[in-house]
Amino acid sequence: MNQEEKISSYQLLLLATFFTVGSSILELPSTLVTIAEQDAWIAMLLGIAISAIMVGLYLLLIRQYPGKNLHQINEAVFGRKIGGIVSFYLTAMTFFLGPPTVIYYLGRFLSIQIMVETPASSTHLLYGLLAIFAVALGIEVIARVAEILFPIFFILYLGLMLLLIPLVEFERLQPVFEHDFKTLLWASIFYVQFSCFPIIIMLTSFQGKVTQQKKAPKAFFLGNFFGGSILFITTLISVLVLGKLTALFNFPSYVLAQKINVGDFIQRIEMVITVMWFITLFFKLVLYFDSAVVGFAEILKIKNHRFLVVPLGILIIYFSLTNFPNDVYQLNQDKTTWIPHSFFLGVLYPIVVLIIGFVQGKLKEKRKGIHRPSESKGG
Amino acid sequence: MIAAIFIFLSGVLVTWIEFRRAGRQINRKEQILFLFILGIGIGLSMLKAIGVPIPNPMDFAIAFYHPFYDLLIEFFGQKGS
Amino acid sequence: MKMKRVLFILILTVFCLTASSCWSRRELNELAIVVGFGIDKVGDQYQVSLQMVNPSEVVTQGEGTGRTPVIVYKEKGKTVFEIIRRLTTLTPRKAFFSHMQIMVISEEVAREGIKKALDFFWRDHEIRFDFFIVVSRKSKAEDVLNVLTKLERIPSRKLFTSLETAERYWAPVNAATLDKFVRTLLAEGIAPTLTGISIEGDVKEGGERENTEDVSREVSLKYKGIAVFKEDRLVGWLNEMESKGKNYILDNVNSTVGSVRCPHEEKHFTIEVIRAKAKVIGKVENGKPAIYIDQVSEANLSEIQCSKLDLSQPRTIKMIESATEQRVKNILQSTIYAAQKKYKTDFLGFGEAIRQADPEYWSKNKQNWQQEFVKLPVHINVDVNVKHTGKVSNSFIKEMEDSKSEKE
Amino acid sequence: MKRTKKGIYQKQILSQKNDSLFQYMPENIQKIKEGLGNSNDLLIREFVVGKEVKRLVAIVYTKGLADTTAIERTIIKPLLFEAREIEWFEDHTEEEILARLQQYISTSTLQEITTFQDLFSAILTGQTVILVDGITKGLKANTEGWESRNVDDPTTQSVVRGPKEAFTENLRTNTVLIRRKIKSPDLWTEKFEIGKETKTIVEVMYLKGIANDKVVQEVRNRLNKIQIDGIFESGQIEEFIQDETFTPFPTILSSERPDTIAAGILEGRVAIIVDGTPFVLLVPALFVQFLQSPEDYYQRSDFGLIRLLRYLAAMIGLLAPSFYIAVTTFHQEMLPSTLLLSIAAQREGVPLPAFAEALLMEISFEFLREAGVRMPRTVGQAVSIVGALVIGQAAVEAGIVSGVMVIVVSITAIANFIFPNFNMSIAIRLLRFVFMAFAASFGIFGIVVCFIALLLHLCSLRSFGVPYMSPLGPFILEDQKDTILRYPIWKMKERPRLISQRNIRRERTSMPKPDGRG
Repeated sequence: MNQEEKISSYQLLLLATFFTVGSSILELPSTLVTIAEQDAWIAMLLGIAISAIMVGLYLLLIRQYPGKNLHQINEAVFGRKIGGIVSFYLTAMTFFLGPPTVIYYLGRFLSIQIMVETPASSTHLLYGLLAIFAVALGIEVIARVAEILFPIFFILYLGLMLLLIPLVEFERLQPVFEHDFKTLLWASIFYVQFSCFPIIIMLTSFQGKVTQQKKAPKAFFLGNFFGGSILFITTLISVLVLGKLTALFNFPSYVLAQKINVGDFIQRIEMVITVMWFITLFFKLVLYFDSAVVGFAEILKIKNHRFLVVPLGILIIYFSLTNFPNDVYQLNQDKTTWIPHSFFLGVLYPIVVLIIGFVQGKLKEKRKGIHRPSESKGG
Repeated sequence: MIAAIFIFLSGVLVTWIEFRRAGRQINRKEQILFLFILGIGIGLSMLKAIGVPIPNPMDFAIAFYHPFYDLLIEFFGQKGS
Repeated sequence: MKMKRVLFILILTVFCLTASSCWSRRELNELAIVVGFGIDKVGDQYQVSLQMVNPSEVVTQGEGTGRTPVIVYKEKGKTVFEIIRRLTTLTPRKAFFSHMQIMVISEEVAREGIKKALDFFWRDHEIRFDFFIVVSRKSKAEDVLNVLTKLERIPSRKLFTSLETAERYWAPVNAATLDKFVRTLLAEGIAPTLTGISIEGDVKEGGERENTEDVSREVSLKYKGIAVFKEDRLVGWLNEMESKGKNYILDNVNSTVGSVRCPHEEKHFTIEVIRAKAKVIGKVENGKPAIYIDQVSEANLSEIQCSKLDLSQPRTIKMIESATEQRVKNILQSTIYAAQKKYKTDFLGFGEAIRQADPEYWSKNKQNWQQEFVKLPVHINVDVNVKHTGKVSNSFIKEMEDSKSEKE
Repeated sequence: MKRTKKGIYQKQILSQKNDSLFQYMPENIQKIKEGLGNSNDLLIREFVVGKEVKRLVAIVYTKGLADTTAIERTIIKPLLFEAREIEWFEDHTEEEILARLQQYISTSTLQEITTFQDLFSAILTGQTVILVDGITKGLKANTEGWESRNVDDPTTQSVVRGPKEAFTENLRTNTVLIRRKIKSPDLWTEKFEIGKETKTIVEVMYLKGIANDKVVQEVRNRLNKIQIDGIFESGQIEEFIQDETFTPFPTILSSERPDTIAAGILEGRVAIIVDGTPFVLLVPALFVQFLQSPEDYYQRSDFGLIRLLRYLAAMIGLLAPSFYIAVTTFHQEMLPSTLLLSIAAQREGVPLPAFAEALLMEISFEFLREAGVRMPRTVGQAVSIVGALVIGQAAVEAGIVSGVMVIVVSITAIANFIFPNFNMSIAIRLLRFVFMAFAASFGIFGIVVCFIALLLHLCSLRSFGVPYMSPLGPFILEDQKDTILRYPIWKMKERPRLISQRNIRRERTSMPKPDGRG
């Protein structure tokens, strides 16, 4: 019944936006300001530029292998065995490091800021079950939910940012360019590692399912760019309003929302940003999860991938509860494992695939050119 | 202990529901895979609920990736941040 | 397709299991809403006093039961949070801090340094950053919280709103929220300031209920002066004039009123500042730092006692303007004197201005900024524009004097 | 035009009645009487007809179902008087005999029947059967005419401005009401007979060329699959043919307003009219349709903004109590200080936790509402007075619930009455309790999780192949003109995209300008 899942390019754009915004909308400004202080927004611009280049690279991948998902590309490039190993490494590692961390973020936020006494296991379980429910229904339904939630998200976001404008003080940006390029680049890595490199795994979810195949790359690119812009504005506003204090908070955007007070009427609305964050986090989790399910099904050669949803979902919930004994461990782990992993996944891997694919293509052309010039469809 | 029993029961429930739902559409390979992965998840959760210390796989991941991270740090010349 | 249904039921069952405990639930009538917070020093321990609201006394459709609208609890201990939790042995309900209005720090604690006491507020999730911090001058924070007020039933609420209004219409106060305070504490080249509060009248009588009933009873709370800090330690107090100058320089003035002596006579006129804009510009010329202060304000003439000024003449406005400018300049200079000579602390943010102008110079010299600051040349430029003269032009006082002189 | 579709099961059940008619009249009459168990309302009358050669002719009909005066005028009278002049001959074939007889009977339709099955179903639908001795064929004449209600005001979906007629229990009246609105030859109907015992007539109506053929075929298939002994209301049909059973949301629109149905048909939807109920079904139905009132199209288009109000009401009706619970038990910091104090003051002394308080109030309100609907109209008023007193004043004064809770419950209740369609308000009512439970255990987080789950569920629904949440998700820009807002009618140039995939243009002019104004 659900064999023919189709999503439109507009839906793809929204999914990419949500994936990019992800957990970052609440936490990213803090990390950026810690490293680049008042120049955080420049680091963010740099990050957007880097992610534009990287996503451009992924688009090359799409163009070279139209309609194929990540694992089918692997098979085409590396052959069946090595391709399988590469696919398995990428999928398993991303599955192990990605979705549990996303749930952990949620649990951490809830137990620090909102519901201190509630044990993590219950919130993790609830969110995990929601994700299982979503992935079981399939990417098509998720995309539709994205379409309905996006206007809500966007209106809330715009409203928050507009309400914060009276609190802006431009002196907080000075001195501009206090930090050197290397520091800014290092800061921008904290954006791209969450929002740009891992977005390559979305290729597993949507490749071959977009109705207008031609518009897909553009939508994918724009979605990432749009999400980046949202994060850029958030970072800029938190620097302008909170200044260096941003670095001291775990959740600066939450503090930003706390500061809003318009005529003693619109006040205490920090729940709005929480709700927005729940939404973006949900999509990030679900997209990771879905790509993992599709990926494992592809590797294990299973036709009906719905079958893997519940067991893998239970594993995600388990990992989210046990992977991180405490916050400091998690922060440390985030840097030491996720940054290299996202480098492998989002930089090294596509470049290698592109180069090998290019060489293979060249070789094939040569061979064909000599022996059978008529056959041009193969490969 | 009660938690472990509950986890086990929910595992059984999930299996029952899934198999009933899919009916004869499932082949053997899928069944085995399903039970295998579910077994890992449920088993680990039960052990955790009982209080058996389980090594954290994240430690291995950190050990695996640390050299690469050090490389990056060296490249950017950032310390401790 | 059935999958969805089953999963939905599964979620429901899970929630049923979890719902039975509802860990983080706190009913409204199980909360003690804290509105005021006071920190004192007793021996080498902190003493925390919490002012809690008695809701049914505050919101009364019928008649109250005659109890006081607020209750103050106090307790001693080593750290703030420890004290707060120990207070549960005293209070019937758990304290709830999200609606705190004011935090009073006693002068004694402030002189010793307040950063130790503040970390809890920075860390706890219930605390928001919209309450004001004040320093109680010459009295204990506990006593300040004990005073019952007349117009507003909740004293802390009174303190909050009156500080808010005072900041808007009367310059010499400094409404500092926690985040603002910590920001200045952290920033290089600027020192924090807080408003002072003092009790007028007999401290003992303030807490009695009669204080809210007797019209003539004179125990009340009043904002007085601004406390100047060096790092997190209080070093001294600014008087009204210096406070005003401080707010002028830091561009905190929304609207204020000042009286200026009339030219050629011992009478005064009052200027109401409508808009004020100040800019502190740092410059480093030939390796020497200097500060330029540009102060522009728009003002109305709101009261005039002078008899020799003819308001129908444009010349007179010029005179008034230059007299006012001189006055403002004096105010600013007195503040700068207080900063550089009296207390030797950079609460005016001159260091920040230099840093923004020349980060390189700043990073080289920030170690010995203290010495640099004291001898920093400050150039002041004041510009006052008088716009309106109220409903009338010449005062009836002048008309009277004129007609008198005509008769004579 | 009438094509009777009979299911296989019908044939099996009627096998013993499925024999062809006998030649000998008394045998026939015997069989009819046995078949109907000598029912009292069966009427059989015999005549002798013919000039030279006389033949026995019998008419059979059911009292009450058939229009007796019409039978007397069009069948009995001609047979008694004019038909005496018929000249029969012994060697006439059966066709000739019937042909001669037909010339005298003046009903509008007259069809031949050959089997007892035809005979019984004719009698039981109010037709009159004419049998002639000596031949194995009979005639049936349409003489249906039973008591029915007149076309009346709609009672469940009333409007201030707009047509004031509603469907009745009579199928024919209903099709007429629709045909009078759409006078197009493309308006086709198909007849189905559903119900082993009730033999309810169900007609499917659509605009050929505009309705999606796939949807029409799907409707046919699903109707044909129904095997049940009886159908009394379109709701039963609805339950058989809807896509998803276990959902609180209606995926088929039912309306008693001919204009709503006609407008739906014009958009390319398919109407299903069931005999015996004034509620006509319309498929495919989308979520947004349930928040649209026909009046939206009759009032000025800028008043289409009122639709926004309904979306707001849907949100309030769904979320208000849960939001109250979440805020007062988990997120007290969200309330402004003064508001918090006044709520706290009211809750002072209330013995129940907010969740129990809300549950108590909501449930007692639901009791009141249900009682108000079911009560005889004369007692209804007493209920509402008692309810207002109990729920409102007394509960607050007794200190069992807080005043704010009463306000929340009342707002929720009023918001729930705003829906133009009753089905949707039942769905919202049900889900409200789920939301309340989640809010009580997880606060705002629970509400958000529940809301996302609800959206997931809604987005996974389909109504006859059309995604339920379209045109919101999948988002269709062109259809937004008639979703949350209503554009001026001359701007809505196209039919809903997913409903009719052919013949999309409505072919309207652009903004009409009064003469002489350029």
